[in-house]
Amino acid sequence: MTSEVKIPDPLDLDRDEEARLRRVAGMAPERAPAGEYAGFESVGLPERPPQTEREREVYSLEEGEMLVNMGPQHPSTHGVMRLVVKVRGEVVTDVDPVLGYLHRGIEKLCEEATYTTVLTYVDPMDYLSSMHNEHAPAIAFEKLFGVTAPKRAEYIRALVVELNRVFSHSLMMGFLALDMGGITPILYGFINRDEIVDMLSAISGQRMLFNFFRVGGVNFDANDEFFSRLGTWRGHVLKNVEMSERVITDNEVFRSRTIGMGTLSGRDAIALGVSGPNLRASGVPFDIRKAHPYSIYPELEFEVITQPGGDSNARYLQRIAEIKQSINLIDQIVDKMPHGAVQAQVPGIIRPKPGRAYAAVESPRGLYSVYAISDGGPNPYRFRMRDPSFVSLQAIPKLMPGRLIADTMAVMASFDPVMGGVDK
Amino acid sequence: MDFDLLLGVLRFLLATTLILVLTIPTAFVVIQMELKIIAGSQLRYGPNRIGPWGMFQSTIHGFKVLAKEDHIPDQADRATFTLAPWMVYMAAAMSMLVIPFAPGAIAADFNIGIVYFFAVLGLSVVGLLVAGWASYNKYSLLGGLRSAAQMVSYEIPLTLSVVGVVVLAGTLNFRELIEWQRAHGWMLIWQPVALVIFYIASLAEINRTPFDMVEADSELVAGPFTEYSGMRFGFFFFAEYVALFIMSGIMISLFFGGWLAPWPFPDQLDGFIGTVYGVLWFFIKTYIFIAIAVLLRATLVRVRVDQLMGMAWKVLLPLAMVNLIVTAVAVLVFKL
Amino acid sequence: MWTDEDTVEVTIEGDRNVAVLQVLRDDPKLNFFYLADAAAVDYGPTEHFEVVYHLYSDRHPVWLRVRARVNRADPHVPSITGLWEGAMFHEREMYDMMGILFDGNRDLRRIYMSPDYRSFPQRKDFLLPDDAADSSAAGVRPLERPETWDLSRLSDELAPGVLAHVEGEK
Amino acid sequence: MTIPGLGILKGLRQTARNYWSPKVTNQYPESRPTMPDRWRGRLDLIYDPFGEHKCEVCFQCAQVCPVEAIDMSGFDSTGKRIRYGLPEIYDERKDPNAYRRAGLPAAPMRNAARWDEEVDTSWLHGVIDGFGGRPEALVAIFSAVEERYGYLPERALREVSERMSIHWAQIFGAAGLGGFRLLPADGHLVTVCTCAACSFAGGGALLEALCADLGIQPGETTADGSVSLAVADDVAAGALSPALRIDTMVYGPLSVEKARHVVAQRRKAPARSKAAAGTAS
Repeated sequence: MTSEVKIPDPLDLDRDEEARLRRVAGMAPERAPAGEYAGFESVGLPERPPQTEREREVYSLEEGEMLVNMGPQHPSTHGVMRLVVKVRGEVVTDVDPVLGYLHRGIEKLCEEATYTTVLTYVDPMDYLSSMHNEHAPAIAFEKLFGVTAPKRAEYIRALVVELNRVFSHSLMMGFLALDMGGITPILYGFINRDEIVDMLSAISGQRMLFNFFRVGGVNFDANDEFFSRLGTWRGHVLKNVEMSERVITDNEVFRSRTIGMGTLSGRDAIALGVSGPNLRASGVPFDIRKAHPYSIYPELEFEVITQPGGDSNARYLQRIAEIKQSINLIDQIVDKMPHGAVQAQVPGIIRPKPGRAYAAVESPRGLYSVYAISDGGPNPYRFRMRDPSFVSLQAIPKLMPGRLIADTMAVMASFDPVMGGVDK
Repeated sequence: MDFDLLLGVLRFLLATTLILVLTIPTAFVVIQMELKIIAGSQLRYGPNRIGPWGMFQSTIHGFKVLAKEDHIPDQADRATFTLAPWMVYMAAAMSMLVIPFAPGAIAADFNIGIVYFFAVLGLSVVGLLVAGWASYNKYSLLGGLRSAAQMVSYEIPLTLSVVGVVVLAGTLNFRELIEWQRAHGWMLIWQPVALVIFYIASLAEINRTPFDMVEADSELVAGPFTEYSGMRFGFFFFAEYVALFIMSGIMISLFFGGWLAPWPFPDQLDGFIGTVYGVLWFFIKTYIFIAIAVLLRATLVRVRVDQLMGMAWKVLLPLAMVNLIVTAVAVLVFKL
Repeated sequence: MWTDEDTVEVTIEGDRNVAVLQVLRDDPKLNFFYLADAAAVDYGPTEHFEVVYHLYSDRHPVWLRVRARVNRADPHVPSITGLWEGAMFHEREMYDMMGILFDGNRDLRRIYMSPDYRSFPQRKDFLLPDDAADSSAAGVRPLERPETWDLSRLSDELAPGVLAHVEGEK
Repeated sequence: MTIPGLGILKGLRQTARNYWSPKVTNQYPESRPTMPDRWRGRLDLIYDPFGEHKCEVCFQCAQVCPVEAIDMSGFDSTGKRIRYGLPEIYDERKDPNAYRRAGLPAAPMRNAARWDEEVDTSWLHGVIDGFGGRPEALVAIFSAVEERYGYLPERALREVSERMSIHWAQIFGAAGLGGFRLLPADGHLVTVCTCAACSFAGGGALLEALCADLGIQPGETTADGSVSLAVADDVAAGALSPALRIDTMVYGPLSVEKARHVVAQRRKAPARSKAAAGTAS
């Protein structure tokens, strides 16, 4: 019979521990604090709410099982992610992701910020694809305010967004190998990323949180320093990607550790809300740039790439294919970029008419969408962000039971969650 | 009073102290090589600030580890906790006694050198187990058990592949083995399969990269060494690199003709020059294999535990058996 | 029913949301198979809540927005984890942020805030202890003042229906 | 597990070739990265040709900063101090001493030392030179002054700091901590400690008990002049909270009855009057 295991509350532990130490040391028991802290004891701590079914299912242990905390400060590189893993020997029987360690309440903050400031708040959300974070709110606010960005601004937006996708995917390849012990691909990934980030800082002034989009256009025009860096980068980027591919793609040890690992069927992926490269790796051709075209994507020719496998290896190959696709898109964008203004005429503080707008964008991790409601004032009434890695994390508890502990890292890395976006 | 016995003991003591003193610089050199080669393969420079081209980086590592405070967790079993690193390091150091550096320069020329070598190598397994148990930490116990399982299951294919070599060469003494190779050409030509098995099993034996499940960061923090710090951890740290040096040394003595120079150069010179010549070639070949092992660490991804075990029992062991049978039959039929 | 250039909007009552979404998903003509987003909106301390679902279909080039009204007194809404498993985290976040209870959800607990947090941060009338700074007791470190610990005591009508649920007496 | 074939070798060939290909890192101190000219990462406040900041404290940047990272304070054209930030940090220091120095009305000092007491500086210089002006002799100098005047007058301390060129605050600190009398109290000086530790441990109750017992408030002297009460933030009693200091003796930790007993007992002993020679018992 499963015995109900009460998890001791850490705060009680400290208090009993201190009382025990005082008794052992023969000191007087803890004095009631006088002065302004007097009431501290009387309020007491609110007790934990009753356990839900799923919680009882995860936290009740049969014999031979133990709970392992892949804790918040975890050696893998996904930020502050905590997985409570129920383990029997080496095999994982259940996983319960615990979130909230990086929660900054960005949605609540945005409700007190003006529309322009909201675009700075969303940058650190998914810090590996800041351009995408800014793209969705920019489109939503333009819908609300009824302004359209000039053609050249749309092209520059698409250009920097695709550049951001390239470096985010090349980092993902590095993280996947790093979590399984390979230490070289992560550095090749960072070589590629640093070149692109230098280029983006040439155009936007910042290296990571770009703050480059404005409602109705873009902050700066693309200067020639940006294009010269783009040219040199475009020259050797394919060679760089092939170099890092050659190290691990056909590597038998890597293949044996990723093929058949965390296989997610197309139907489950849709039910779980997984999106982006993770969904397309399961064979579902769903890409927002094609399914619901925004910005200038209708004018670019590209096909939606899918992989049959649905396992970690397929997700890895999907990222490589998307890097090459994005490089091709960048070529098309640079060829067709018109001349003209970069910022539409927009007042300092915009006060859109009351209304609702929904804008979805294809971020490197999936469908990143914004639902903004305006009540006519300078601040958005409600600013809701749907982060793709937040939703695709639900696949982990479905895929992990039956696997080994070592594989949790491999499957987690193949989903490439970024905790900044998950915890918002 | 039996004089030459006394002389033999004295020679043995002298040899062991010399070897012990020699292991520290080899560890430094191997660590430095690892730092530099992995850096090079990752398109970066690696340490270049301490000493010319960063040569003293690993030496400073050594002294830094010496300076660190080595703390013993209070519930740990003090005696075995302090004993474990000594055991692992002695295993590595003692097995160096038998390595045939050059014709004249073998520390202890046992006629059962190979058996002695594998016996002593087993000691480090015990050391790791004791370390894992003594540090009173759930994860290091798990790490200790996992490393013991890995090393035991890889020792069998390791020894079996060497048995093939011994059957062919007809001797257990390293010097005679190398004499045999001088006469009949390197063992590599006669026993290629045994070489492959030996190399894979030796990598697993010293927990090098494709098989370094022992301190796989994603699960067990640092395996049995989690609770160790200061010079105790230093011992484990050096033991791993000295073991890498020894494994390469033994491999080239078994398969690549210890101190014999390759084809264009004269095989062996005699007298003092011959010893220096032999040692030179020994070190060149050893460091080539150490470089390959380090390159493997830079490239490969870690193998999972069950794949690790599966490969040992399902692939290497049968292969070694077959190789042994084939060699035995060949020896019988052709009367080599 | 309301539309603009790329979104069609439908407003329905809270308790009919499972039925409506079931039809939208399974009807081959409509085929809204992908739940893009499920969000909660609070229209003011005296107004109602709203749970907004965004759906995508490959047959129709528009986003479908289904707005389900939820009254503030007892914010109960049937859970749609039956239709899409992916809605679990969305519903947990709505419960955590707005205090909307989803009946039938197997795992309705807080996702961002600490498990024993007593109030719901994204409500329009959420009083953060620090906001008490402009009250008379400004300056004294609010978080250490014990009476601010239990936020429900600050304004009892903050979330009557929900806190009852939290304290376990349904 | 498949037999390691081509893939691993291809990987090895690639990493080996990388070993000899040109490296990527730039050696930071020697070769600095070239930042694009639109680089916003450098915060440098510009100076005008007269060496003044160009910033006129208009708070534009502080208001616009989304994460409220900028605080500042300065003077507007009418010379009034203006600030964008916490009053404690950016407002004029409303320190009573600062106000007293500026001649503005300020709250009276809790235990005001007598300012105008004339001090025979020539005798003082003789004493200081007698000790060779070495800082270690500070305590001896203080006890000499205390013997002569019964307490350490402010002017004497200023003279000492002037003569020995030690900063005034350090002199005042040494005097306070050394257990010397800083105010002209005749009879025994009872100082109750009100530091955080003591007040936490019940110092407040102790003070009230003594005030009730002696019938005086801190800073006054009893009718018969045998005991005067004072309050200090630090009686150099360390962890003996709640602590009490009578002349130079420190007592702690004290409950209320013990404190009453000690004060009553010390009261009987002869007080160190102004002219009494000899160090404290």
